[in-house]
Amino acid sequence: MFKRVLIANRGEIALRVIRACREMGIESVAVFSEADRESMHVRLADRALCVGPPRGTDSYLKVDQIIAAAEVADVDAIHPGYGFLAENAQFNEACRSSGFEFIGPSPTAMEQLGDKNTARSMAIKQQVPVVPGSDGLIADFDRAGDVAAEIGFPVLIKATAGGGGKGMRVAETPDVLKSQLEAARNEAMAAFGNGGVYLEKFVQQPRHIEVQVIADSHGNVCHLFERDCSVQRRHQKLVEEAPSPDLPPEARDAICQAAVRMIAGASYVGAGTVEFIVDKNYDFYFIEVNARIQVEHPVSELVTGVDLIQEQIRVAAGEPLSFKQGDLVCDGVAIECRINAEDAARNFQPCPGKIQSMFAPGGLGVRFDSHATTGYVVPPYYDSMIGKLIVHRPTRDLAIATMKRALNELQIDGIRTTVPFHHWILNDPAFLDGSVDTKYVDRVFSPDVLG
Amino acid sequence: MFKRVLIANRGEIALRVIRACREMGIESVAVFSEADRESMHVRLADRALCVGPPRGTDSYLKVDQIIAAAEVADVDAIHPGYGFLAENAQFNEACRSSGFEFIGPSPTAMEQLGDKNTARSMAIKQQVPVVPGSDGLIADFDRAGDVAAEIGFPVLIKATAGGGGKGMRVAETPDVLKSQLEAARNEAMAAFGNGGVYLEKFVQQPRHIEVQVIADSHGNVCHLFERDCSVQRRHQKLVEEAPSPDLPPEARDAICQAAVRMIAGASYVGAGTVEFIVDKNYDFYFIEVNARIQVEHPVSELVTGVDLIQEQIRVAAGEPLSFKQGDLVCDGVAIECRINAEDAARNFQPCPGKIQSMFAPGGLGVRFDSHATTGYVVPPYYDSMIGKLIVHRPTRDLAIATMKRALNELQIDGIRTTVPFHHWILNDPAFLDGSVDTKYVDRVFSPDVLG
Amino acid sequence: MSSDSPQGGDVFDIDRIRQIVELMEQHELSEVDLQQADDRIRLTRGVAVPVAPVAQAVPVAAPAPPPSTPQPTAAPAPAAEATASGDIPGTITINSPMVGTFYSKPNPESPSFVDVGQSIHNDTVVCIIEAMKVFNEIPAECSGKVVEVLAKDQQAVDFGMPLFRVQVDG
Amino acid sequence: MSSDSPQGGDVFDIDRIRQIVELMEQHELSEVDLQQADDRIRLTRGVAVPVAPVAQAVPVAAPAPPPSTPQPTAAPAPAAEATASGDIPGTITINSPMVGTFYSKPNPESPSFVDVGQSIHNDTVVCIIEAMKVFNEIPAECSGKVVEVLAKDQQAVDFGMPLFRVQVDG
Repeated sequence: MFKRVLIANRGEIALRVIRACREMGIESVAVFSEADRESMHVRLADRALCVGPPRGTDSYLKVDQIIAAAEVADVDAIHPGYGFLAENAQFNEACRSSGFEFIGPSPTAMEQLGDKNTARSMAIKQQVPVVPGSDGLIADFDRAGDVAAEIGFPVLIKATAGGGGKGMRVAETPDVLKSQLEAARNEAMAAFGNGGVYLEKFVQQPRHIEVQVIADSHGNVCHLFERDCSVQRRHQKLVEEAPSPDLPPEARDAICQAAVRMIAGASYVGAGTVEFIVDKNYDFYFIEVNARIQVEHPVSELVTGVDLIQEQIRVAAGEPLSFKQGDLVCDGVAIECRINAEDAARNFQPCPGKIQSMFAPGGLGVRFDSHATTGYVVPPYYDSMIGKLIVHRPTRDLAIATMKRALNELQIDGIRTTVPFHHWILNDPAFLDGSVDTKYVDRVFSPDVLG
Repeated sequence: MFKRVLIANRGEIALRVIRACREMGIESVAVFSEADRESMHVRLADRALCVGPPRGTDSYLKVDQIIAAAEVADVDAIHPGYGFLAENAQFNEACRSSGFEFIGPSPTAMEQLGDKNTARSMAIKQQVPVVPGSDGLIADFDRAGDVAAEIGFPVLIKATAGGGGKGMRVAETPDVLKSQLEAARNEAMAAFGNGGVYLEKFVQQPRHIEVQVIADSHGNVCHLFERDCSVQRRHQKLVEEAPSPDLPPEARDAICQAAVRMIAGASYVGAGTVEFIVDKNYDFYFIEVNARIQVEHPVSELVTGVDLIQEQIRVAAGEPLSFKQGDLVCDGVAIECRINAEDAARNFQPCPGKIQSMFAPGGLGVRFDSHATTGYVVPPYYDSMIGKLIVHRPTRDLAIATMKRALNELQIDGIRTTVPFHHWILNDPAFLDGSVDTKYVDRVFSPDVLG
Repeated sequence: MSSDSPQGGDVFDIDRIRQIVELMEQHELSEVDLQQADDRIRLTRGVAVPVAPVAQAVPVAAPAPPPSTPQPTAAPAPAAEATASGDIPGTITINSPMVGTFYSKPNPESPSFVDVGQSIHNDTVVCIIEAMKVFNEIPAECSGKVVEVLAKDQQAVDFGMPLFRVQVDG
Repeated sequence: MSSDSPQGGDVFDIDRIRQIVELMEQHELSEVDLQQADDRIRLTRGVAVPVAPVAQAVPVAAPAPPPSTPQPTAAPAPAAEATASGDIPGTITINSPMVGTFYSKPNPESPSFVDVGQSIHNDTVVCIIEAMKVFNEIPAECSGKVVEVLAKDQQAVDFGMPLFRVQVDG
């Protein structure tokens, strides 16, 4: 097992990895930018090294500085967390070639799954249903017209290098196909320096359901059941839960098995998430694989009792998973609310600043993962998430009641947060009866609905 | 169900009851002394009323003021928490005669079980093993000599009205029996105004094992398995866990069944704890019944998933328990460490004062029940507990690793706490192999063992 | 001293600071924070007193007024003992000695026990507080003139709540 | 003293600060915070500096240190750009522009790049920092006289860590 691990990240996920390391008896080494000098991950790590000025591009994204820190701290492995360099195959490669284990899949697996087209072909190869569409990129407009006609309008135009909704366009009818195609191409070129786009069937009112998987180097591939992340605003997840409130057992089995096939076919070692969209008939379509640990991993941890970060470290060290698929049951219901320093009433604009006072919720069934505390200053340089409030109770009704109570108890003075949004969604009829789709918030939410 | 409940307590237990009320949609009314004006239970309750000056005898123990508060707030019921008036049958009676449901057993049950002698006879009647000894009080010394000779030395002399070790004496040999008897009598008279004492067999190196029970008014009596509270210093519990690390399944079944018989025989409605001492042969002897919720109830909640406070409220409102005995399994291991504002290095002397800064631990398997936060001032007037750190993991090894991690993460600056003691005990070989008895800490602990 | 400056003089004037500090020691103030326009003098001393920290840590949610204004609520008020109240100089408040319901008059028909402007003495009954069916007559326990009635008839009151503001004699 | 200046004189007037500090010690003040227009003097005593965990969580400790208590660790140090350091007036520190291993000499046999007392200029190489097998020569980027070497040979250094203290020219 590793003796010392460097965490190439910040905030709550850095804290999360430090916790796993400490429980495993592994020394943790934090890196930080000058903006995070006083941050909790710096205080709680066994050692911390400053890797640059506040801006992410000058610190947490500086591969040479991270590797240099790993060298001077003499670590065995590097955990990338999520975001920053987590899915950067070059960084992954750089770690390994510098003699550090990268806690995640191989650069090859990461690259293949990172490219939507390659991933799609792999899915088809594994009999994992994909959204009908153009197999491969759309070179010219005529081809686009044929494919669109074949799979039927409305069609979705997606950038091959895209993500988070960028370079994505819907063509409702043939006459707007060309203009939307151009728009998507330009957006993709600007955002990713790659104008390659493809077409696919536009699934209306889809649910976002993803399956947590983890594989070791001994041929074990296990799933930890699904997460429903349909509560999204402009493609940004805000609430995640496990299990999905609206998925028949057969559908769940099928989707989890498909996820396992997908990973098993990718010679993949580590934790990952296979994302699907699910339509009203519970037909599901593969979207992409996230080759990293995700923000919402705790809901899967709570319903299974598995510590995913510890398992990540274990399999990266060449050890087998500490459990078998048959050991896992999905126990109770877990819900996570992302607490972001954003003003829900003002278009979710970020609200960095100093937390004048804070009280963290406690009690039965409540887990609060956060690096924030009284006096903490939320820096303006990074994403605005300051904590994750997660509950786990025997039933969904109890979980929702506990989450409302905990949101009420969480007191953060000095900055605005997404708590008011969560109070709204947790009382929304569609959420309560589990019928929210990924466009629901964009359709229904407006500042007026906030108390 | 009740519309509004008054909580006749303070600190973390007041917060705990407020949490249960909020999740059940019941309004909570807090009472507070002037010393607790800024306390979290005052902030989080739906309403709060000041009932007097700081000293407990002038506020939280003032029956007329508590009842008056219940009247002006127009509540349906009163939850006493633990300590203060929780086991005061007169208060219990006063609540009911003033038209408020008392969330706890009837005054009669409370009185009978509160008197050690009566409780002992009830136990014998229910075939619950008791420590061999004098049936009834010891009137004169000759009787004492006979009984002692019969049950064999060493014998324990206990005050019938006693508790917490007061009025308790061990006579190792016949020659010290008389002097110890006098000493116990005088101590009991001084402490409780009742010099009545009795004799019993002195069980050496006993474990303290207690069973959580709860009964409704529909004839259901359930147990939530046992708690092992053998880690005590001068009869004060410091660490509690469930299940006991050292109890064979048959012994556990027998002890839980005995507890259920004890409660079933007492026409008891509400939550309670039946305390036993267990010797090396796993023979167990009934000690007493605590007719209230206890500090350590969370460990039983975590291994069963049952919210004990909500069930207390439910049965007090005349509803049946929300579960049946058959629904309960003891899942995983839960451990609680009491975080007291005490200096373990200085004979555990209380350290009231201002918490300059505090960080509450989070992460998988961690529950922190506390009313304290940065800036909170621990008042000198009440007991010194400022929080309960509780962990729940699939195995005892994982639970211990998580607890050590969480203790390290819990940062309280400005006052001294029992955290250093917990770091010691969690690394102690006897604790690790589960062989700690109730005298272990008193025998082994000294300030030098602290890092 | 400040005649030369409209800003209230040089805030860095050591003599004045010394005087303030001595005042702080004498009266065991934990903090002094004076500002006028752009000028400001803020001094804190020793460890904060129990009331202040919580208010500092929880500026928004704290029900108590800011530290600078003394809070009658936080003033120890055993029984109906009148307590000093700084926001109106020369006045004190009569605080409730118990939780209960405040009655300003012996019965709905009759006039109030006391009205604004009325002179009261130690044993003047100022109101009744009903608790547990018992009607407790509350004596003034101070003497002076009632300048304000702070509680409404039949309002629920708790321990230490100000009921009357009194202009003390002399 | 401040009659000549409407701003209350030179905020950095040592004599005056000494007088205030004497007052603080004498009277156990934990903090003094004076400001006038743009001028401000803020002194805290007893409480830990932002390096200690305590201060990090308490509201007082913003990431940027208060002007009166400078701490080189928190000083923004982009690249090898020298930054002002107040605890020794007239000196600045040369901070590490990267994470790596500090070498005071080109190779074990040869003498140090710079020694105490030596004059340096913008392009004087003061040390090598090795990162990822690359040996980076670090230029002084300031000119003056080296008064202290703050890092040990072959010591691990991180971004912004002070390496040399320099008495600046002029």
